[in-house]
Order: sequence, then structure tokens, then C-alpha cells
Amino acid sequence: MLEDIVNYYNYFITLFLMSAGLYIVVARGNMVKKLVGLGLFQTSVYLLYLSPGKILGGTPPILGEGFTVFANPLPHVLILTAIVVGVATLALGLALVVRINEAFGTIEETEIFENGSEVDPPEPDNKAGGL
Amino acid sequence: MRLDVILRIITKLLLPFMLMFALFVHFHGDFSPGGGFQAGVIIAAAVVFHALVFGLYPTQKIVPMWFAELLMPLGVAIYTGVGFLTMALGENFLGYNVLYFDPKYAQERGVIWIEVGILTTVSGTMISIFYAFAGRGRQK
Amino acid sequence: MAAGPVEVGSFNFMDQLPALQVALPMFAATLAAVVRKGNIAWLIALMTSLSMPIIAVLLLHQTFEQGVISYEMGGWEPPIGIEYRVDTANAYVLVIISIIAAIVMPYAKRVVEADIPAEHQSYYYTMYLMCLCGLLGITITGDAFNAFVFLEISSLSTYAMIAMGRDRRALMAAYQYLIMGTVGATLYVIGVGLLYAMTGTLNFNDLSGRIADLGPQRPVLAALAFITVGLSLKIALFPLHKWLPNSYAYAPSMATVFLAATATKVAIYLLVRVYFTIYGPADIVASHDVDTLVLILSLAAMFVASFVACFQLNVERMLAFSSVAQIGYITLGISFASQTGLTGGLVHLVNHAFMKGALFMATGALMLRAGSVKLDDLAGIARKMPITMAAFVLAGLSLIGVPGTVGFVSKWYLASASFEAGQGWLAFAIMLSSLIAVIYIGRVVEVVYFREPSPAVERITKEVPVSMLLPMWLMVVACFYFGINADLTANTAASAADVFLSAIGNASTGGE
Amino acid sequence: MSEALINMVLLTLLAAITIGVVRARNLFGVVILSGIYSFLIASVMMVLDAPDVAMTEASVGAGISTVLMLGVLYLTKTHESVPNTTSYAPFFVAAAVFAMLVYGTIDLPPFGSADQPINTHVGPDYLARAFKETGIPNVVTAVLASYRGFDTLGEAAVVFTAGIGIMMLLRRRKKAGEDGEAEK
Repeated sequence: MLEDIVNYYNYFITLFLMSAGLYIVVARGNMVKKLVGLGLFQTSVYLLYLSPGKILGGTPPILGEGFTVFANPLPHVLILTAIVVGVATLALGLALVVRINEAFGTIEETEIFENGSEVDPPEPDNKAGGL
Repeated sequence: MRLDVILRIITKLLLPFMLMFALFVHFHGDFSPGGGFQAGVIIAAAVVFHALVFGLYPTQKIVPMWFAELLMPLGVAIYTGVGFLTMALGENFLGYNVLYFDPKYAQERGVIWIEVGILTTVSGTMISIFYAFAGRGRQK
Repeated sequence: MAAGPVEVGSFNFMDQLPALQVALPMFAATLAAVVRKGNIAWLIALMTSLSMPIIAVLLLHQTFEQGVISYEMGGWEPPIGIEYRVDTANAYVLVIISIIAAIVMPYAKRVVEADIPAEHQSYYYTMYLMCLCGLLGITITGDAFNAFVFLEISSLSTYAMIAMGRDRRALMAAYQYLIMGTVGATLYVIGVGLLYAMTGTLNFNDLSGRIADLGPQRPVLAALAFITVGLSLKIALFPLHKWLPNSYAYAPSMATVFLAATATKVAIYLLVRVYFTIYGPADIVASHDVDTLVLILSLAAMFVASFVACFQLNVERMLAFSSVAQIGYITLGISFASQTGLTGGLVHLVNHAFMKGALFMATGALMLRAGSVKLDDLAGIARKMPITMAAFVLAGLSLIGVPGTVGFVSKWYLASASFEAGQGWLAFAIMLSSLIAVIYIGRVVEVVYFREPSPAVERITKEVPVSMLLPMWLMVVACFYFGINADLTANTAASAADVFLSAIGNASTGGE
Repeated sequence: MSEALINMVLLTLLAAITIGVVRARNLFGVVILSGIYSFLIASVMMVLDAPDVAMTEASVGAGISTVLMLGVLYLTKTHESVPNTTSYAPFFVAAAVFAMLVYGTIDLPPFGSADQPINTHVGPDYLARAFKETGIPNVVTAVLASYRGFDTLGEAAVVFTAGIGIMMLLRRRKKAGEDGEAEK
């Protein structure tokens, strides 16, 4: 039992993070919060890839004298790419949020949809959000 | 922002070391963790740091917007350029082995150049993004 | 070529085609980003787009001559390195995308000038080229993770292109697409990650063999579920299509034309590749009723989305819902997993690209002259823009599936496949949903031809320029040419279907 | 065993932070928590013997992302409004995905073992070949830049695409001083 927990704890937490991230994305209407949730969702995937590559008692895959057991380098490479993709998406999303805030005066999805998306809305007022 | 002499001096002292660290991370990436991407981020961080202490416009005097924007395509162009070069020399796309008569050194040569490409694109993009967000202003 | 001392050889154009197909648009994009002049950027994009079909057709020809082409990126043999694997199936999709790109580019100049501020035009063409590069990259690659990277390249550029729409709702459309698209891509990566953890490889071909050895273990099945849902978000398969109507309706005209004709097709291709090439040998898709699920969703898409299309006030939104319905036809054909069905689905990929391309080009022209594509604002516009509206009507007939058009060819294959599968009622369903298309196309025709023009429409003085009419009519002519003489498209689609079906395991006969 | 223990402690902290992120309504707090989350996950990556990834995650996740999000909060607002209606649909979506994931991962090979497929098929080939063929002792760099160099080109292209997209969305050319050429 204890061994099972140790063996699958990584995956279990990964799954929890994934679901939590997805929950934020689906449930929350605030656009910045949604992007944070999306970040959580993407970040949890990194663990899914990295966990199987780890060998207990191993070292990072940098060859050198005296080491024989190395972690698998391929997941690291894939996740490096995934991190970059993640931050690129986040940055683009945030840029969109800034523009949406300027155009609609809010970053809450519900407030935008209450105005109705089929009716042509009035000119935007660029009120600065309160701190 | 008037009385922060210490901050300004320390920033000026720190910046060269930041840039040097970036170069270390870049060129030592073959032997230790790091590489073009991380170095690019550090360079961008140095510029952002400068902008935070001295203000956006003084920084843009040193690293102008158009320059940062130019770096973005330049890096990808360097990277694909290496690919086209190896292609022209008879290997497949990004097959570095033809860059030198000894494949081992040829590989290192190719890796260095594409890492330069990544560094260029990443630092250019990060600086541009920072400028774009910072230049937006709270009110229209 | 593995590692080892390599002699400096010479450049062989024919061998390097797969890499050029993707690397050229990427390099062109960097050039377009540097020049900062809209006209020059357009010229670069045009040249690149015109060269793409040449490469794609040469590749298709090569696959006919010598079978599968394996191109080793960086000279590393798969699965150590990334492999570009071109067979008739993906060469066929490459040809579709690049031909559409080549037709769209001449059209693009005028609409981009109207839609995009001058200082952003060069960057806009950069985004277009990156999108093209991403779509081609997904299609040509033989590596599951590489496909994800290029999926993100095409997605990010798509979000940026959509957000540049004149209407501020374009921003919201882009944001929602960004959220749903990223969730979709991440689900795909989760699926690939599970497969990777089970097999240790990312190469499609290698995966296929190793999954056949593993059989239907639970992580493999879960991976199938994640990849299906993730790619369905990208495909806009009903009911995951929520991002599509707004994105198409509010995006700049050029983006709408290009994306409607290509983007979802590539995601469909990737899904088919996963179903048949990766999961085919293990015969997991059919034995776990995934095909039945796809069939039900396709039917739902065909009816619900067509029905919703009838109530749209905005013509572009209407066509977008129609796209969701048409995607249903394609996935319906795929769900049969039979020679005829898959041919029908694949031939509808190209047919739908031509007719939707023509229709959206026509609405783009309306947008340029009338400034709106709301049905009420278009009353009587056929009197002012007869050539554009004629193209719209003819492409609309093709959408309905009138005999002699490409729409009919697709539906003929799909109906035959339903009879072959012993489910004749599906043929009836296909016909019924085509009748709904008559309603929504008919509504537009009624308004633009038979109503009195409004004062705003009266002010329109001339047709759109020839540079826009010519590509539009080229698409329309294609709709009819390949409708009457379907040999070229249907035979190629049939060979592509053969490629996919040849991977299916002989453990059972698969499908229904 | 101590490795596994540190790993588990860090992961538990990670889960706790995540609950905080889900519950917090103050966006400033959310952003700071997500920064902490990134640092924690970078630590987990260190334990998982992935220093390259940890370094990148720390600089990107805790650095760039946090700075950008704080910048956006400055430009917009810092508090999330509470919805009037509560819906259970999102919860079911998340629960369904969780169930599917549990189903999918429960048969995965156990953590840390050397004999699972990914440590026997392609991965060890890189470890065996990289230094011989490329002369680069950091195998991650060798794979990143050479064996899978094309993915990295794609990665650079993603950064480039996002950068150009953001420029298109946010840049104002007209403003004096923003553009070196336009000055004066």
C-alpha cells in the first residue's frame, strides 16, 4: 500500500493540478484568472512527462566522471519546448486581455456577454479599473 | 525616483554582470544547464531591470524598440539560415555534420549558431513584449 | 544518413522538398516581418504561397512514384530524430492547403488594405505565413510532439489574425479561441504524454508498432480519449465548436477565407492519422466504439449546426455554422472506416475548402463594398455586385449538393458508404441535412436578389476589383470542374484512403 | 528513499498552493500564488533531475509570467467579481477529466523505475550516443539542439509568432519616443 502511494503520488498530484487548472478555466469568468488556470493546466502536464523519466538514485543527464545512472533527457527537451509554448500563449492571451479591457471596459466575461454579443454595443468607455 | 542614487549605482554595477552571466549561461550550455533560451531571458531581464530603475524612455534610447523588433525575426532567420546552409552543402535540413570535416566539431559549430538564433529571437521578443505592455499606459 | 564522417555533397532539390515545404514559409515570414512595408510583405507572401503548390504537387508525384518518403531532420534516423514522413495521404492534404493559400493570396491584398491599419500589414502577412507554415508542418510531420509544436505555431498566429478584425468583438472571439484552442492542444499533449510513457517513442510509425504490441491497455485507451477530445476542439466538432462562429464572423476577411478553407482540415487530418496510423494496427478505434461516437456527433453537427445557421442574421456567422455542419460530413465519412467512406470524407476536405473558400471570398467582397455582412444591410445588393453574388449562388449550390457540383460528389460517396455499411438511413439523413442548406442559402438569395436596395446599398457604385473576382471565380470553377470531372480529386482521395486503411490491423475487419 | 520523500513533500505543497489559487478572489494574490507555484514546480523539477527545465520554469514561470500578469493587473483591475449564479457544470467537467486521468495513469509504470519503456527505448540511446556524436556532455542540450533541433526551431518560431502577434495588438507606432525612427 505504502509502496503504491510512493509509486503513484507524482501522477496523483499531477492529475489533481490538471483538474484544478481545468476547473478554473471552465468555471471562472475573469479573464486573467482563466489564463492563470490555463497556466496551471499546462504546467501540470510538465510533471506528467518528467515523472516517468526520473530514475531513483540517478543524476541529471549531464555526462561526467563517476555517474552512471542518468534521468531520461528526452522528456526534458520536450518540456523545455512546452514551457516556451506555454509562456508564448500566456503572453498573447494577456495582450488580448489588455485590448479587451480597453474595448469593453471590463475583463469579466459575464459582463461582456450580458451586454449581448449580437447587438452592436455602444462606444467603449475606458474606465480604469479600481485598485 | 529622485533620491534612489544607491539603487541606480548598484543597477549600473550589476548590469554588466547580468549580461556576462547571460553569456556564460549561453556558451556553457553545452556543459551545464542552460542555453540560448535561458540566456535570452536573462538579457531581457537585464533590459527590464534597467527600465524599471531608470524609466522606459532612457532604456529605449539604449535598446530602441525597432532594434528589439528586428531581433525577433533575425533569430529565426539565423536558425533557418543554418538549416538552408546545411541543405546547400548536401545534408538534410539542420544536419550539422557538413559544417566541418570532423562531425563532432561540426555538431558543436551548428549548435552554437542555432543557440545564437534562439538567444536573438527570445531576447528580442521578451524586450519587445515588455516595451509593448509598458508603453500601453493605463488610460488611453 | 546517420552520424559519422560525412562528405560534402551537393544540394539535391528533389530530396529536400519536405523540409523546404515548411522551412520556406518560415523564412519568408521572417523576411516579411523585417520589411515593414505592407506591399513588399504581400509580395513575399504571394511568392511563397505560389511556390508552395509546386513543392506539394512534386511531393505528391514522388509518393505515387516511390511510395512513402521519409525525410530525416538533421540527418538523424527516426525515432532518434524527427522524421518527416510523406505518403499519398498527407501529400494530398499538403496540396489542398497550398493551393488554397496560392488562390487566397492575390485576393488578400485589397481586403487586407481595407481591414488592417497600414503599419500592421507587414506583421499581418508574417502571421499568415507562420500560420501556413504551421499547418503544413502539422500535415507533413511524422512525429507526435513536433505536430504539437506546429499546431501551436498555427494556433498562435490564428489568434493574432482573428484579433485584428475591425469589430471589437473580434478580440473576444480571439480570446475564447485562445482558451479553447490551448485546452485542446494541452489535451492532445496529455494524450501524447500517456502514449510516450507507455512506449518511449514519439514517432508515429514507431508508436504504431509498439501500441499494436501493447494492445488495449488503459493508458493507451485514455490517450485515445484525450487526443480525440483535444483535436475535436481544434476541429470544432460538435459540440466543441463554440469558438468557431464568432472567430469566422469577426476575423478580417482574409483570415476567414484562409482559415475556413484550411485550418480545421489539418486538425481533421491529424485525427485521422492518429486513428488509422497510430491506433490502426491495434484496431482499437473500432473495437471501442469510438467510431460510433464520432458518427453520432457528426450527425448532430449536420443537423443542429445547419439548423442554427438558418437563424443567423450575419451571413458570415451563418456560413460559419454551416462549416460546423460540413465538418460533420467529413467526420461522418471517417467514422465509417471503409474505403468508400474515408474517400468521401477526404474528398469533402478539398471540396469543402473550394466551396467555403468561394463563399467567404464573396462575403469578404460584400464586406469591402457594403461595410457589413448583416443580412438586413445586404438587401438588393445583387443589382450592384452581380458578379460577386453569382459566385455566391453557384458556390451555395455546391454547398447544397446539386448534381454537377463538388458537393454532390462528396455526398454521393458518403451515401454509398452508408449503404455499404448497411445503414441506408444515413444516406437519407445526409439528404435531409442538405435540404436545410437550401433554406439558409435560399434566405440569402431571397434578400440579395429580390428585395429593394437600401440607401446604403444604393451608394455602392462598382464591383470589387478583378484581383478579388478572379480568385473567387477560380474557386467556383473548381467547384464545378471537380464536380463534373471528379477523377482527379476522388482518385487521389481514394489512394489517400488506401494509405490509412492499409494500416488497420487484420485482427478484425474494423468498422461496422 | 529520501529523494522520493522530498518529492512527495514538494508535491503536497504544490497541491496546497493550487487550492489557494482556485479559491482566491484577489487577482494580485492569485498572481503571487502562481509565482510561488512556479518556484515550487521548479524545485520538483530539480528533484526529478531536470535542472535545465527547472531553470527555465523558474525564469519563465516565476519571472516573465508573473511580471506580465502584474503588468496586466496594473492596466486592468485586481479583483475578480463573484458570479451571481453558481454552476456545478464546471465541477463535473473537471471531475470527469480527473476520472479519465485516473483511469489512464493507474496502469502507468511506477515512479522512478529504470525498466519502464521510456527508459529502455529511445531515451538511453541519446545517453549512449550524444557525447560520441556531438561532443556535448549535456545530453539535454545535445538532444535539444541537434537530435530534435527541428522542434527547437519550432519553439523559436512560436516565440517569434507570439511576439509579432503581441506587437500587432499592443504597439502604438505613432507615439513619440516609442520608435527610434519616429523620434523627433
